[in-house]
Amino acid sequence: MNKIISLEQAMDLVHDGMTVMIPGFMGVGTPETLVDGLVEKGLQDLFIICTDTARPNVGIGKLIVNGQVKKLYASHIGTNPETGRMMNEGLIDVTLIPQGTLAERIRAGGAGLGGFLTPTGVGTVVEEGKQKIVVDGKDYLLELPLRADVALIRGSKVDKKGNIWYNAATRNFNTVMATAAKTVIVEAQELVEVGEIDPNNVMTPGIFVDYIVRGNA
Amino acid sequence: MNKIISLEQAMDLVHDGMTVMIPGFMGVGTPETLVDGLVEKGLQDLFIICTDTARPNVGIGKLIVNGQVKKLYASHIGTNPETGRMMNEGLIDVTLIPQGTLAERIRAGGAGLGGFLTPTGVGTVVEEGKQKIVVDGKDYLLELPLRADVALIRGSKVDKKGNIWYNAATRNFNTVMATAAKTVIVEAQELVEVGEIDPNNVMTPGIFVDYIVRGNA
Amino acid sequence: MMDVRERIARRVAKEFKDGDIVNLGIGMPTLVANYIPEGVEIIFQSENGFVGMGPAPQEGNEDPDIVNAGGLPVTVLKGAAYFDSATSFGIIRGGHVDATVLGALQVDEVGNLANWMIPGKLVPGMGGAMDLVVGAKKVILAMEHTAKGRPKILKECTLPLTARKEVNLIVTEMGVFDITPGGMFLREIAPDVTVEQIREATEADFIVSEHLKVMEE
Amino acid sequence: MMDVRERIARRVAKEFKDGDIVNLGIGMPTLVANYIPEGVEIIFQSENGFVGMGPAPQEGNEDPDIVNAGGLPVTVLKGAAYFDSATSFGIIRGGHVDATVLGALQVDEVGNLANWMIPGKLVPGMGGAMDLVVGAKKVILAMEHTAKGRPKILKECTLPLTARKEVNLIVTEMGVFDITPGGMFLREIAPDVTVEQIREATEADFIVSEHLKVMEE
Repeated sequence: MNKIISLEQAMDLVHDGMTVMIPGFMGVGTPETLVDGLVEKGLQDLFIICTDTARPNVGIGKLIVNGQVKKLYASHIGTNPETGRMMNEGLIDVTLIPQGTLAERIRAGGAGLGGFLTPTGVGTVVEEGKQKIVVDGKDYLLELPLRADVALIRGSKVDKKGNIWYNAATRNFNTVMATAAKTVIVEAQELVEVGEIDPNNVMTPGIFVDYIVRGNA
Repeated sequence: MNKIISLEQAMDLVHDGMTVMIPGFMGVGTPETLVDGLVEKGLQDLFIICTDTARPNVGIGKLIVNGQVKKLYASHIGTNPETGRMMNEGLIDVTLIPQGTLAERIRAGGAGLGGFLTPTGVGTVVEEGKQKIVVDGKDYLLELPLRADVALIRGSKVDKKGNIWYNAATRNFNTVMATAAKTVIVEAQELVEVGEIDPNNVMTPGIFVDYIVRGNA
Repeated sequence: MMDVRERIARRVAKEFKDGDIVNLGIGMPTLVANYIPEGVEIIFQSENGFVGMGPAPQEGNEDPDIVNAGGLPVTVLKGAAYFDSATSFGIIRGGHVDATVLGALQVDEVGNLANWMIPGKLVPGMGGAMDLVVGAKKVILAMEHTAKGRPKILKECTLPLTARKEVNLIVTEMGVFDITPGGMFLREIAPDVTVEQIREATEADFIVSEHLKVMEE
Repeated sequence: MMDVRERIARRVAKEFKDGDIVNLGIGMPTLVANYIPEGVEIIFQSENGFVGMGPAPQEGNEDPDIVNAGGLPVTVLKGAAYFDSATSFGIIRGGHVDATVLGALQVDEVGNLANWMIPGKLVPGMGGAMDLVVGAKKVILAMEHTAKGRPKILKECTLPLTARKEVNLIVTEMGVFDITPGGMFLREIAPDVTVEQIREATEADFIVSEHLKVMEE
């Protein structure tokens, strides 16, 4: 089972209108090569799930500026003024989600859970339209799972079976997103032989990974 | 902040009637030194949360045989005939919980969630007394978080700040239990200096660990 | 005629396709690993915390930290990955396991399964079975057709259920049955039995497939 | 008189005790790290995925994989640990962070906080703030007392809330307030102001503590 494909082959798997999860915190941990592939292909009407839209010339920011994003779930858009401008002009449909809730909703999507109860957002606009459930006298919001058509992942070290090790703060949303999409494509910063990553230290088991693309970084 | 204490000091922290989480799968990953401490101290009326009761002379099995357990949450008791016998004679109050639900309830307890929705157990005796919630036309059970007074953890490598690395299949319930108790005591199979575990490969950050006891194994 | 258990295990082993992630229950299902056809690479998941399980070690080479879900010593293959129980059951519940093979006390014609307790007699607990049956993409039962001459494939299960309507395939020494929303179909028949003999040994109503074949060995 | 921001940061830094796990928000709260008293060891959590955050690196030594929650390069100390976003917010929501320090647009006398949006003007998103305010054991606001001469400490917040009744302590350049179920108390007063001046700059009703002290510097 060869999982290694070219960037072009990877881009053949993503289509207009798809829901795409992209990890990264202000671009750190974002698969830049794959994002550049989306930009170059000029895909339209994407529904992007990410924690922030980075900066205009970084990571997911590039998709925003290029007008490829129709719908966005994110926790923070403040570092990319273009996202706010396009939201205000009605060009992007933005839903803001608390960062912890976003991570947990994606995890739930990957773990087969129907949802979870969180205290985050109770008594704020975040609770609008959500079921409130009382447990032990405390209010919680029922938050629902998220899944995507495609997740674009960025591994610091990836072996040829797709086992991934993430360096430092690049892990962020990579691990949960790798579990929650129909097709998972990982950009390997460093591609290594099977066995080079200690099975104890694998952070995303290769069973979650469908395809591997060599990164440029 | 010195976290290293003796077994005797550790046992001073556990009292009759407490709720104690003990990890391990058929004894693998169970802190045997700490369990032996509980046996030796002869604590009574313990409420033990674990996935199985191992065998009569192994791990949690020793507490069962010694008559120290009043209440038990577990997913499997079949490998220790004493547990079943004492349950049938009304000596231990046993609640059986699907293994995945048990892991997730403990995780929820440690992660500040009020509960989660799982499809596991729908249409079985497991659903008795639980709220059923329909999401997208599918039935789920609302399962509630679990927390304990004390968690007894077993680390393969532990540094002096309490950062833990687990070897092979010993990880099982250790990671979630280390997040879900008021007092967390880890038995270090190997005690190492701070910095010897790569920060990337720490599996339980030291912030979760209150005390470290040297293991005999 | 070959041993009944071997015949069942051999036939189940033919259900997988290259690259499948498979969880084998304890007992007869474990034997399936011995009969995987050449050229088919299966990744075995062990719910106590890893993928990439290999065969039992040679005597004297057992690693106490590596056991399978039955608590027996095993090995891991190159490219394996370890994880904790919350992740393991996220993999299972989240539909990332292609097939699970389990034994049964009873199964009925709509795919209800009972395999975890006999009230008043045997209460080992469900362990991970409820999560596996609900979460795996395909649920395969590897079971003897009758118990002490009495049918185990029933019109309706009488023992407490493991899960409702989740069984997809039943393999016994007499034949192979598909369970579909349209009913239960006899798809293959062992070379040494007749449909009439199967009807006698089966309480459930089943439809003989138009494409009935001789059971592969 | 020292710089207003320095005064606030210095005072906040005195709130911690040895071993505390602290999350600092972006902006003024970040300055607090510079004034931790000697002999007090604080473990800083960065919600994008680690504990054990150190100071900014020397120019030229930046590691692109290590940034703080503001996206700026930082270092990690010996004994640090990295994790993913689901774990990070498990730590936050689960009450494992002793204190979080944040800025505020508005706060009111029952401890409601608004710090994430100004409708029609500024909608950066809540990022991790909602989880932090709900989850941290102690919520400390580090804020200037007024904005363009207008009170920010109100009878009731008018902007969309970040969380309800979660703020415990407010530190401004004029004084220190405790928010308790019994009301809001002025606990310390800056050496260069009077209670009367604070009343004028504060819309909220507050009680002057019987033990009013001069604000530490």
